[in-house]
Amino acid sequence: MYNEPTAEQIEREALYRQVGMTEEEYRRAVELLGRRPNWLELGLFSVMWSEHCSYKSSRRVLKRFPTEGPQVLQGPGENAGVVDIGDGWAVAFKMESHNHPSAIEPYQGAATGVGGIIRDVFTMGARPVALLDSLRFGPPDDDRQRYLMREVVAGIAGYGNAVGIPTVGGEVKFAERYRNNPLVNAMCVGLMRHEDLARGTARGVGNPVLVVGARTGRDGIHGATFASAEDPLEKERSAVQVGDPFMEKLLLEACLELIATGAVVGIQDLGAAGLTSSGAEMASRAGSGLEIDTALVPRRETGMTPYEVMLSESQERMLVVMERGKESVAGEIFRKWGLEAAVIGRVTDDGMLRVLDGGKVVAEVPVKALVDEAPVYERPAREPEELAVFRSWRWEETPLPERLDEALLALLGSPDLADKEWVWRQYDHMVLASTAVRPGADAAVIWLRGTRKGVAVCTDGPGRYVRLNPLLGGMHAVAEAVRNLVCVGARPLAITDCLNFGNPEKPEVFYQFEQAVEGMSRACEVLGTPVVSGNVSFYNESKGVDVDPTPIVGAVGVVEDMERVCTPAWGPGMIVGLFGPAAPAPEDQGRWLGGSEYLLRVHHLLAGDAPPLDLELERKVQEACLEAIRRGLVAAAHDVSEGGLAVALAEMAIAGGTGAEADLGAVAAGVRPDVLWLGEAGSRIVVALRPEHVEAVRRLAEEAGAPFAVIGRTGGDRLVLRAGAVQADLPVERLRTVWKEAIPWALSENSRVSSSI
Amino acid sequence: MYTARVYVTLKASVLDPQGRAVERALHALGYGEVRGVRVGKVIDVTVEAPDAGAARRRVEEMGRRLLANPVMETFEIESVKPASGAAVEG
Amino acid sequence: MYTARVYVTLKASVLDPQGRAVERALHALGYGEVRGVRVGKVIDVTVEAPDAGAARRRVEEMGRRLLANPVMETFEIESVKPASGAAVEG
Amino acid sequence: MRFAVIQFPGSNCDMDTVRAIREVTGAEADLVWHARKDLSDYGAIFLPGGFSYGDYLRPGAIARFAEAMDGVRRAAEDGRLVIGICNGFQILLEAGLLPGAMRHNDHLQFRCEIVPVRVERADTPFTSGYEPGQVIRLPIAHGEGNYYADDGTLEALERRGQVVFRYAGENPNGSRNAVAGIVNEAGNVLGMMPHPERAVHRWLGSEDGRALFVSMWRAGRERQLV
Ligand SMILES: Nc1ncnc2c1ncn2[C@@H]1O[C@H](COP(=O)(O)OP(=O)(O)O)[C@@H](O)[C@H]1O
Ligand SMILES: [Mg+2]
Repeated sequence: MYNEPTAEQIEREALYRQVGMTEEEYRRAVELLGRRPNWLELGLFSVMWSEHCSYKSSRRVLKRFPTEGPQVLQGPGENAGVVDIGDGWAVAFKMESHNHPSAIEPYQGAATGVGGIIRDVFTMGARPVALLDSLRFGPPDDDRQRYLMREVVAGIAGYGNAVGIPTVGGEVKFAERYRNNPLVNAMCVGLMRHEDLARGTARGVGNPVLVVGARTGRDGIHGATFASAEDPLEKERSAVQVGDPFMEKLLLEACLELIATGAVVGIQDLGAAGLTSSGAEMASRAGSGLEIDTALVPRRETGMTPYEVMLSESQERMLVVMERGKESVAGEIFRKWGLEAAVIGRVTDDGMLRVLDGGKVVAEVPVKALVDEAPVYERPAREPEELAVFRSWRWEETPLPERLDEALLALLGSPDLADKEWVWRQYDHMVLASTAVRPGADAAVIWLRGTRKGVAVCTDGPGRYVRLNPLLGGMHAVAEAVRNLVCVGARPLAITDCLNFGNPEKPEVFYQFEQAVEGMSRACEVLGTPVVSGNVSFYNESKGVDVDPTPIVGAVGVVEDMERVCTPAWGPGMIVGLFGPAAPAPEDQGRWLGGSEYLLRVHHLLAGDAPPLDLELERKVQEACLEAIRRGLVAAAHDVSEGGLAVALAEMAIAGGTGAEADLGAVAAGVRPDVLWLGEAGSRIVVALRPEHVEAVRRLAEEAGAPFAVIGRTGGDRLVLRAGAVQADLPVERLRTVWKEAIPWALSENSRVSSSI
Repeated sequence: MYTARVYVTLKASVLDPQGRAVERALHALGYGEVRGVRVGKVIDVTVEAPDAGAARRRVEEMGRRLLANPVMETFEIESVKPASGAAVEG
Repeated sequence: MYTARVYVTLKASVLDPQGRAVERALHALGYGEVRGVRVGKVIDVTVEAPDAGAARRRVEEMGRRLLANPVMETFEIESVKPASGAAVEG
Repeated sequence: MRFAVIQFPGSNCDMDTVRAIREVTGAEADLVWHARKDLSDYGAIFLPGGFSYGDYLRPGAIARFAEAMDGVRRAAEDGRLVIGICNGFQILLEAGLLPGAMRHNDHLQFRCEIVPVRVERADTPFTSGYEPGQVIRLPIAHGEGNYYADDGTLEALERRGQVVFRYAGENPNGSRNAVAGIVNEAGNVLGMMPHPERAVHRWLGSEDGRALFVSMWRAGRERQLV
């Protein structure tokens, strides 16, 4: 009926290649099916066995993640992870990438990325309360990068603001290797009562299957287009999917209302590979089968084939399994919201994904074959040669700058460290009227209204460390994210992640991936934060160049008492303390310099090893600091990360509008001033304390086994750094100006304005 | 079926921030000869109607009621033509 | 001085949520005969140029480089006319 | 007095507003679906912020046809209190209940921050809890808050003292005369871009919005509004 190749033709002409399957994979499909697949069936296999859906390269490695803990209500395997925060409340969260679509059309790519992750969270029955975005671009020195950044930010804003979910956190970093492959990762966090937890399962033979929300068009259908019998718009086709945040908002409200009726058996968003993947996954989780008649799916375009309907990636749609006889409940709710809800099939018990076209069977494939029997690859791994080169760097040969003032200003003005207000003030970060700690601090805090509790969230991903040392870098990624939670006074609960890597078929890339996951896993174990959801994005490469290995960690914690929330803003008359090591042993100086922002910005060097990180020490520092905050002993806190101690102090001075004088004379023997102030190492948190609390904090640190030192006091309008002699002395106003103006300045060049005018 | 093409533009006396931004960008791209840019909307409305005249009258009314805000915009119907090709929903 | 009128419209296959919302609003207002709405941009660019042909060529180039986003939009130059009246600042 | 908060498809500050009313005044506040015509039970009606109908075409352009707007119009005529916040302000403009229109912010970006706002009139039912000339801190969050009215209209607004709120720091959007909020001639319909409902608790960065809810509650009692 449709102009599709026959099963024989597919085999003879190796047409499976056109949908991205290898010959071996095709043979496997034939064997599992017991016959040659027709074109539609081949389509089902090809999308379900794609890297995106099957995790065929990563699955084996991801098993390494610790995923359990008493707080975990739902670990990986569902649309989002869910953790308990006490009093019957739970948080659902997940992170996902939209890198490739954003490279093609940055506004819509980023917008639809946000849309997808929001659906993953409300599909669990949670009301989304926060969004975060983690972005990577090339240096903002060419028009294209500036254009990408402006558009990506506008796209996230355009979608999140309209749906009415505050975007409260995230990060933006720049490096050469992202020039042709920007990274756009979005995270969504939702709140719910335990009893509202919904899952993506298709249980109960005979239960109706509904598609709700937007109509289905020919969006995002992969590769070959034989299937189109009549596609009047073929020449005008665009690969770009357009997001409709208004539709999403209605869908969100309607779905939450529907879930609250208790008549929903299972629910899942339609994301990558659309009906195929959601249908197969829902059936797989329940061990059931599913029957879908594509003729019943509401369309946006005429003449669509079953193939196109099954593979369409049209946005803002959900698949819902209802209790039998309760279809009208859905109908009513969706009608009220001006949305369509169509029954398109039913749950069966024969383990088959059966596709019909007006009652006639057009495909029939065991769900197991699509999901459980997907290929799994053991990719070879090999240490990249560049690591030996990085390690061979001799730090002693790096000259010492005359004064640190210039170096400190250079760091504060570097795009990586500079103020990102330009980005987040385009995001509505206050809608829902619950944002207690707004963007700009170590983590954001969402107040759980009506209680004294809050939820803290942040993202982190030290790409440079991971490139220099994937194992250690992976550890840093987790440690830093979790440390950020502690700095605002939250008890860390769990993490989600998005693993952005290059081509996994290259042994060097796979090595980075494997090692980073190992490092992350170790940190999660020690710090007690299991991985409850996540996403892998491979093939971030172009012209043979892979992106820097970039695992992004999204961390979630709970604030028990909103009266005890901390930010980096200190006031005058306080004592400055430091948890964690104050200086390296003289023989370890190179470790504190390697991979530092200082080495890169001031000496233009990417070299050395990632900074040291002792996970046990990290745990003790975090415990001591959190306990001090919870007892109300800490007035301000900020973790020391890129840019070292000097940048951390400068940021606190800027945030608090108050200067400080710090002296490391006591620990400086034999250590270079640049290492002391600008060197990087894990496990360090700066705190500001009222003088009367210093002794209590000191005792507490001692009990916890965490190093603690008093290093200065706040006051005045200058930041003065000494180790005996003055090594930097700058007005806070100057620091602020440099830090504040760097990003607006970098983006202000009269270049392409957005095409979203 | 007819498709009416409607322009909605800001009144000349109203400052147009989008037009300004495009103008600045064009200058930056080296088009120094650009003297002014105004950005408006073009709305294609496809209607069932007995004839072009009837289609125009109806769309005219839609323009007055919804498509333009008379405080700052004006609208005009540029053309009314028989609708062509397959209709795709928004 | 010439003013070129440029239309920028979404490619037909690209979802136009705005057009769809306007269509539904028109239905709700009683215009049941509306079969489809697409919303695009109209950009009037006023340029200094020796003649209309030269103006068109320059604006054509601007369209390609800036005014339209080629991955999802198409543009066409509807007309090039001598600029009328005093140029109003964007 | 009972408060209504109208919920349009795409409203997203509706629940925030309901909560702020309840928490600050202790009064009853109902979320009212946009398709409800009769609003005679309510002494004060809020049109909340958000993106009604996606803000497609123009913010507020489609919402103004909602059936609830009949009830809003009637309330405005009756002398009951009507307030539009952000998107609600845009709807009041499109509906012609307040003069003027909104353009894109002059910098074309969405802008979310807490800004200083001067209370120009403390003798309205919405602002009696403030001091005249008081500068308060309120969150803004909008992409199209660039107020426009022609010269004559603007001059009349100023002359009659209808500008109730004005941006006191940098003009965040290019609004003519830095207008942040205006009332109608009768003084019972207010539109404002800043979000008082987001400034009702210390933990939210400002409590300066509370006085607005208190003022309305007081005015409702004094005027014996339903
Ligand atoms: N890096 C990861 N860490 C933990 N879990 C992961 C990771 N990547 C994927 N997962 C889990 O695998 C499942 C499938 O993920 P994904 O394909 O991204 O979901 P979706 O179908 O919503 O797109 C999810 O349950 C996710 O939580
Ligand atoms: Mg999902």
